[in-house]
Amino acid sequence: MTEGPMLELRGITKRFPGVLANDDVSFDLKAGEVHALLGENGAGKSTLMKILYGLYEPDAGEVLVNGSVTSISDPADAIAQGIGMVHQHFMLVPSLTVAENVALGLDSSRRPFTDLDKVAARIRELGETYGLSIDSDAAVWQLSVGERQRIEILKALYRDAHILVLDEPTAVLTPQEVDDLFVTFGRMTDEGKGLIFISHKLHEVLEVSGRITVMRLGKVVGSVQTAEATRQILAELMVGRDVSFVPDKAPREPAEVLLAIRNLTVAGDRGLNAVNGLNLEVRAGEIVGIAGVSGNGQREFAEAVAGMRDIESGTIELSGVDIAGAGPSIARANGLGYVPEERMHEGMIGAFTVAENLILVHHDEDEFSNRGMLRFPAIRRHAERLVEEYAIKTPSIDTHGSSLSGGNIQKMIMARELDAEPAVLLAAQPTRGVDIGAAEYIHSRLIAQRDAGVAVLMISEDLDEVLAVADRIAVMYEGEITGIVDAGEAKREDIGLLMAGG
Amino acid sequence: DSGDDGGGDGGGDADGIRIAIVGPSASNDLAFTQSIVEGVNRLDGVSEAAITDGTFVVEDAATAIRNYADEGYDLVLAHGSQYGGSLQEIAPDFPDTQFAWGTAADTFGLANVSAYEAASDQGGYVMGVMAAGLTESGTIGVVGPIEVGDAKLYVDGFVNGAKATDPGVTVTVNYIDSFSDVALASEAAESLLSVGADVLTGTAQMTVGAIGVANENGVAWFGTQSNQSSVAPDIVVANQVYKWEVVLQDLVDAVAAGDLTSEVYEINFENGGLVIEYNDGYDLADDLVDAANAAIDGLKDGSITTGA
Amino acid sequence: MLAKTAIPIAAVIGALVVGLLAIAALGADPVRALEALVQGSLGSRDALIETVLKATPLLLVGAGITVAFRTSVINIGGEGQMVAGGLLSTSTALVVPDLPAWILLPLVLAMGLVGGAVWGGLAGYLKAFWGVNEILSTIMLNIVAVQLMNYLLRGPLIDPGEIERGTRIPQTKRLPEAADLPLLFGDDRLHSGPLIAVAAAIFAYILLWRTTFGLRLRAVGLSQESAKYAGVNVRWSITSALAISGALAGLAGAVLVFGAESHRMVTDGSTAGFTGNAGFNGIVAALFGGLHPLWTIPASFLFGALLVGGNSLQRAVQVPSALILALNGLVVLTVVSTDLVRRRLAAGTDDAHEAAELVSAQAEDTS
Amino acid sequence: MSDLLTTASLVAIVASGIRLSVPLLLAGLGETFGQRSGVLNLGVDGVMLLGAFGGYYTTLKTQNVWLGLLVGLGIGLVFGLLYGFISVTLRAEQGISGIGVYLFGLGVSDLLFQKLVGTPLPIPSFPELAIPGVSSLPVLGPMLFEHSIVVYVAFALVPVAVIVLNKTTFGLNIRAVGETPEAADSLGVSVGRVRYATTIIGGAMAGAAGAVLTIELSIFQQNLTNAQGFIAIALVYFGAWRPIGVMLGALLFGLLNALVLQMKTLGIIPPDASNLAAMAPAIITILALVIVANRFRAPTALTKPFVRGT
Ligand SMILES: Nc1ncnc2c1ncn2[C@@H]1O[C@H](COP(=O)(O)OP(=O)(O)OP(=O)(O)O)[C@@H](O)[C@H]1O
Ligand SMILES: Nc1ncnc2c1ncn2[C@@H]1O[C@H](COP(=O)(O)OP(=O)(O)OP(=O)(O)O)[C@@H](O)[C@H]1O
Ligand SMILES: [Mg+2]
Ligand SMILES: [Mg+2]
Repeated sequence: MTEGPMLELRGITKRFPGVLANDDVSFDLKAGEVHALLGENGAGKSTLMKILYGLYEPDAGEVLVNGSVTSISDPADAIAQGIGMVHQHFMLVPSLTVAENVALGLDSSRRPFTDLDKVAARIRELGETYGLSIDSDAAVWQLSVGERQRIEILKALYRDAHILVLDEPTAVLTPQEVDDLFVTFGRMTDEGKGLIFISHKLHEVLEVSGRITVMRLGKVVGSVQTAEATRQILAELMVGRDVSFVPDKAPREPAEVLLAIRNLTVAGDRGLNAVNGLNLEVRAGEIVGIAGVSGNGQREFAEAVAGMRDIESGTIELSGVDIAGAGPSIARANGLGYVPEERMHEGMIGAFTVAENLILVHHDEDEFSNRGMLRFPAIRRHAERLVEEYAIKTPSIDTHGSSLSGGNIQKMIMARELDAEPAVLLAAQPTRGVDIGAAEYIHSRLIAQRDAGVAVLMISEDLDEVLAVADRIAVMYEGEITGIVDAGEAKREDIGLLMAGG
Repeated sequence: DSGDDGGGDGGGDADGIRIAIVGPSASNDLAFTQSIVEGVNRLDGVSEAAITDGTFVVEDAATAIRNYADEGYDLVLAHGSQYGGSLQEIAPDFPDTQFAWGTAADTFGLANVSAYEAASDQGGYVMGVMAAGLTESGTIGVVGPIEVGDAKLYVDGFVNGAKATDPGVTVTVNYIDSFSDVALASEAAESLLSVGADVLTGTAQMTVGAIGVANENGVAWFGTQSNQSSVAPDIVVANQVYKWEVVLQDLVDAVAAGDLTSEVYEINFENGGLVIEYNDGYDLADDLVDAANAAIDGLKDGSITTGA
Repeated sequence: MLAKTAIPIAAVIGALVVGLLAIAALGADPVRALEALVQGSLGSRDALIETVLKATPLLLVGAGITVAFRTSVINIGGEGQMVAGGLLSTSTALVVPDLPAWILLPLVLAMGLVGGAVWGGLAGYLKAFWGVNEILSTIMLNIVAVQLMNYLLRGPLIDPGEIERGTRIPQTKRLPEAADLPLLFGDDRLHSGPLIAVAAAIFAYILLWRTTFGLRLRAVGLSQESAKYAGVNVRWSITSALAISGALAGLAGAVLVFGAESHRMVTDGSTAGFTGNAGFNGIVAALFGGLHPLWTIPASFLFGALLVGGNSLQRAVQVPSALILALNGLVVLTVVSTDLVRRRLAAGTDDAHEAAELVSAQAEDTS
Repeated sequence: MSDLLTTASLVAIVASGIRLSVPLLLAGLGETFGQRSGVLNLGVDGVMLLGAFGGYYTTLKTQNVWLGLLVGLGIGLVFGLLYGFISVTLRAEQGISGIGVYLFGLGVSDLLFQKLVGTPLPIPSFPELAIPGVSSLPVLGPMLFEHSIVVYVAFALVPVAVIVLNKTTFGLNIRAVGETPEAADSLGVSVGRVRYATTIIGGAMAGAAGAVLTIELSIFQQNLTNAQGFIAIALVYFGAWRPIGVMLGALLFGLLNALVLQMKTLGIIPPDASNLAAMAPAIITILALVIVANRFRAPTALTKPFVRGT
C-alpha cells in the first residue's frame, strides 16, 4: 500500500509583500512514512503547509491527493481530503473545553445540540489507541503546552486525517514527551497514515523520519533518505555553508555579583506558582544560561526580573537594590537591560517606526525628550547610529517595525537595550525564530557584553545554544533551579536529565 | 434679497404674506408644534407657510429663524420658549421683518418682536373642575414632562381647578423628567392608577404613552394643546385646544398693512383662543358640562382666577 | 493622501445621490434641493460662517476622539461630556460674573475643559481601575448628565426673571458679556470658537506625535504589553486618554454656550437639544479624518457643511427634517463602509497603517 | 416611605419594572449573540426604531399585532444582514458604523411615520395572559403572572439563548469565533457565516424589541425608543455577555426606573429633586457593575475583524 505518493505538491510558489516565501517548491508524501521538512526560520516551511491546508492561496502550483489534482481553497476542503494539521502556533480556543475544541466544526449526532459526551468517549478511545491521554472536560487554558499539543493531534485524528502535518510539534515538549510523541508517530504510520514532520532539531529528524527535504529561502535545496543523512550534511544544506556550532570566546574571570535573586516565588497566569523559591546569582563578566523545557517557569521568571509581573515573595537585587514588583521603569532605572521572549508583542510595536522603537523604553530620557516634547533630531541621529552599528537591515529608520524580518527585529531590540549600557542584561530566547546568521551575530554581541563586564542572564530552550554561549548553565525545572554546572564540564546528557526533572 | 428663493410652494407673489414656523417637535406631535401648524393653516391672508419642525437643537433653530428672515419671509414664528434668547439677538438684524415668539410673554422691547402665549392654566383649571366631578375614587393623576413653562402652567391650573371644585380630591402629579420618553410616561400612568387614580391628564408630546394606558384601563383622559380624541376615542373626555389663529390673525393683518407690532398676545377663553373641544365619543354628564361652562365664564369675567 | 480624501468624498457623494432620489420620491425638486444644499452651506459668506460654526464642536469632539481612539478606547460619551463642560463653565460665569474679560473668558473655557475631563476621566478611571467597559459607563453617564442639566437649569441656575414672570423656561439669564467669545469681524456672528477648535486639533496632533506622553498613549493603544514593557503606566494612560477626549468635548460645550447667539444655557430636556448631536457626529468627523487630528479639520468642515446644507435644503424644498437625519446616517454608513478601501489605498503611509493596526488592537482591552 | 412598602405599590413597581425591561431584554439578548461572536453593533436603537415603525404601521393597517411583530422582526432581520455586510464583509470600524445605523433608523422611521401616517392613531396591543393558577396567588399573581403574552415570551427566550449558546453546535461556533476566530477557521468553521448569523439574530431581536415597544404602547412617535437601544447595549456589557446577566441588568434598570416613578407618585421624591432621582438607575447600574466587572472578560475578538492568514 506504499506505492504511489498519497500527496504531491507541484511547483508551489507563494509571494508575500517583499518575500518569495515559496519558490517553485515540489514535495511528496507516501503512505506510512514520516517525511521531515527541514529549514531555517523563514525558509518557507509553514507557508508551504498552510497552502496545503488551504490557509493561503498559492500564486502557482498544484496539489495532488492520491494522484488526482485537487483544489484546496480553505481548511474545510483540506479536512475533507483527509488532511490534518498541527499548527506551529496552537489553534485552540482557550476558554473552551478539550471536547469542545475537538468537536468544533464537526456535525453532531444530536443536531442542533452538541454531543460532547460522545466526543469525549471517542477522544478517550483515540487517546488509548495512540497514547494521547487527556481530560476532555478541562478548559484548554488550564492545560500545559504538552497537553495542548495532544489536543491538536487529537483534533486531526478525530477527523480521521490520513495525511498529518506537524509544524514544529516538539519545540515545546520535554524529552520524555518527545519520545511519547514519536511512539504515537509509529502507531499512526503503522496504520498507513503519512506524516509531514517539521523541526529544527536535527537529531529528532534523524531519529524519526524516513525521508528529509531541506528548504532554504523558499526553495527546496535537497531531499535525502534519512539513512544517508548526517547532522553536518543537513546543517550545511540548511544554511548553505558550514556552520560553526560553537562561537569562539575567551575565558574570563567573573567579578562582583550584580544580580541576586533570593527565594523568588512568582504566580503564573493560572494562579499556581510558576516560580518556587528560586535562588540565583549572576556576576559581572559572566553569562549564566538558563536551560529548560518551555513551560517550566522561565517566562514568569523573566517577566518578574524585568518588573513586568508582580511577585509573591522573595527579592530581586540589581546591584544591591531590590526592585521586585516595582515595575519595569524602576528595574530599568537600576541598570537592567531586557530582551523579552515575546519579541513581537512586548519588545516592539509593529506600527511604530524603527526610530520610535529604538527609543521606546528611553523616550523619557533628556537625550530624547525635553520637558515632555520629543527631540526628533536626536531621536533620528540615535536611530541612524544604531541601525549602522548593529547592522539592522531596514529600508529606512521610518519603516514600520513590523515590516522587518524576525532577525532584524531582534537586532533592533538588542541595539536598543545594549546601547543603554545596562549593568545586567536579561535575554529571553534571544535567537528563537531568527536565522543562523543573525543568531551567530547575536551570540557574539552577548559575549561582547560579558567581556565588557556586564552580567548576562540568558534564557533559552535550545540546549545547544546554552552550551555554546553560557559560562555557567542553570537548569530550570518546575519553577526551580535543579542544578548549576560550568559550561566547561557540562555534559549534554546530564543536562537533558536535569531538564526532565531527573 | 428677493423672497423668491424661499418656501416650497411657489414663491410669495400670490396675494398674502409668507409665514415661516420654526418648531421644536414634530408637526404631528399631537401637542405643542402641531397646535401652531394647525393654527397657521387656519389663518387668512397667508400665501405660503414654510415649516421647519423637529428643531430641538436651539442653535439650528436660530439658524432657521435667521435664514427665513433673510429669505424674505414676512412673519417668522419662533415657536419654542427655548428660542427666545436667540431671537433677541436675531430680530434686531432684520428690522423690517416681523417676528413672534411663543410661548412667551416677553418682547425684549423690540419693535419687530411680538410674543404669544396660551393661558393653558385656564384650560387646565376647567379640566380640573370636570375631573374633580368625574372621579369616584377621589384620586386624579397627572403625567407631566419636566416641571417647566407651558406644561407647569397647565398642570398647576388643573390642580387648582380640581381642588377648588372638591377640596377632598387628591391630585397626584408625576413629572417624568422627559419630553420624549413615551414608555416612561405610560408607566407613570400605570403608577398613578396603582394609587387609585380613575381620571388622568397630561401634557407634552410623550403623554401619548399615558393616553394608551388610560385607554386600556377605561380611565377618563383630559387632553391639552391639541385634540387628542383620535388617539383614544372612548376615554378622551375633552381637550383644551389652542386656536393660535385668533391672536396671530391680528399680527398677519398688521404685517399685510406693512406695520410692525410689538405686542404680547395671550390666547384665553375670553378671546376664544382657548376652546374646550369635547369628544362626542364620550358621553359626559350634563352637570359637568355646566360646571365647566360656569368655570369658563368665571375665568372670562375674572370672578375666577386659576391661581397658577 | 489622495485616497484619504478622495474615497470619503466619493462616499459622501454617493449618499447624497440616494438622498436626492428620496427627495424626488417625496415630490420635491431635487435640483433645487441640491442647489440649496450647496448654496446654504458654502454659497455665501453667511453660509460659510454657518458651516464653520457648525463644524466647531465637531472638530473639538473629533480631535478628542482621535486621542481616545489612538489609545484604543471608544468614547461615545461626548454628549454627556459636552453637557458637563457647558454646565461647569456656565455655573462659573454665574458665580463670578464681575471678573474682567481677560480673566473670565479663559476661566470659563478652562472650566469647560475641566467639566468634560471629569466626565470623561470618570469613565476612563472606571475602565482602567474597575474594568467597567467605557461603552457602558459613557452611555450611563450621558443619562446622568442630561438629568443634571435639567436639574440645574430648572433650579439653581435658572434665570430669576423666569421665576418672577412665572414662565419658568429652564434657562440661565444672559451670561456676562465679559465671557462672550469675541467676534472676529465685529458685525457678523463668526466668533473665535473655530480658532479654538483648530488650535485644539493642532494640540491633539502635537500631543499624540510630538510628546512623550502621546508616544505612551499610542503605545498603549497599539499594544498594552509593549507599553507596560516601556514603563508606561497603562491604567494611567487609559484614564488620561478618556479625560483628554472628554476635556475637548467639554470645551466644545463651553464654546456652544459662550458662542451661542443667546449667550445663555438652555435645555429642551435632552442632551441633543444642547449638543446638536455633536458628541456623536464628532466621532464621525474623526473617522472622516482617518482618526488623525489635522485631517479632522477639513473633515469636520465637510461634515459641518453637510449638516448646515441639509437644514437649508429642508427649508428650501420643505421636506421633513427627518430626511436630513436619515441622510446623515447614510453618509456615515457609506464613509465607514468604504474605509477598508481607503486604508488599502493609503496603506504604507504611517498612520493609515497605525489606524489599521488599531482596529485589531481594540480587542485586547475591550473588557 | 411607608406607602412605598404597601403590597399595592410593590406590585405596581415590580409589574412596571418588568414591562419596562422587556424591550431592553429582547434587544440585549440579540446584541449578546453578536458580541459573543465578536461583532459590536452600536446601531441597535436605530434598528429598534425601524422595527417599531414597521410593527406599528402593519398593525395599524391589519389590526393584527402578530403580523406587526413579524414585520418588525423582519425589518430588523434585513438590517442585521446589512450590518453584517458592513462589519463582516467590508470590515468597517464597528465603533462608528453603528452610529450610522442609528442616525439612519432615527431619521427614516420618523420620515415614514410622517409620510405614511401623519397624526398618530392607536393600535391594539398584545393580549394579556393571566397564567392559570399562579395568577390568582395573592401578591405574586398580579406582580408576575398578569402580563401580556410577549412578556413571558421575552423571558422564556433567556433560557433558550443560554441553551443555544452553550449546548448547541451553533453556540459552540459562536463562542469559538468570538474568542479565537483563526482556530474556528482552521477547523472549517466559516467565521463570516457565523458572524452574519449573529448580526442577523441581533437585528431581528432589535426589530422585534421595537415592535413590542410600539404595540405594547399601542402608539408610535418619532424617536419612540428614546435611546433604549443604547441602554440595551450597555446591559450586554453589564451582563458580561451572558443571557442571564443581561436579563438581570434589564430587570435592575427597569425596576429602578419603576421605583423612582412610584416614589414620585407617592410624593416621596419632591418635584425639585426629581431630576436627581432620575439619575439613580444609571448610577446604580454603573456601581453594580463595579462590583462584578473584573470577574469577566470580553470576547477576545470583540470588534476585531477576521482576516485569514494574519
Ligand atoms: N502572512 C504573511 N505575510 C507576509 N509575510 C509572511 C507571512 N507569512 C510568512 N511570511 C514570510 O514568509 C517567509 C516564510 O515564512 P514561514 O513561516 O513559512 O517560515 P518557516 O520556515 O515556517 O519559519 P519558522 O521555522 O520560523 O516557522 C518569512 O520571510 C516570513 O516572514
Ligand atoms: N502614560 C503616562 N502618561 C502620563 N504620565 C505617566 C504615564 N505613565 C506613567 N506616568 C507617570 O509616571 C508615574 C510612574 O510611572 P510608572 O509607569 O512607573 O507607574 P507605576 O507607578 O510604576 O505603576 P506600574 O508599576 O503599574 O507601572 C505614574 O504614576 C504617572 O504619574
Ligand atoms: Mg513555521
Ligand atoms: Mg512602573
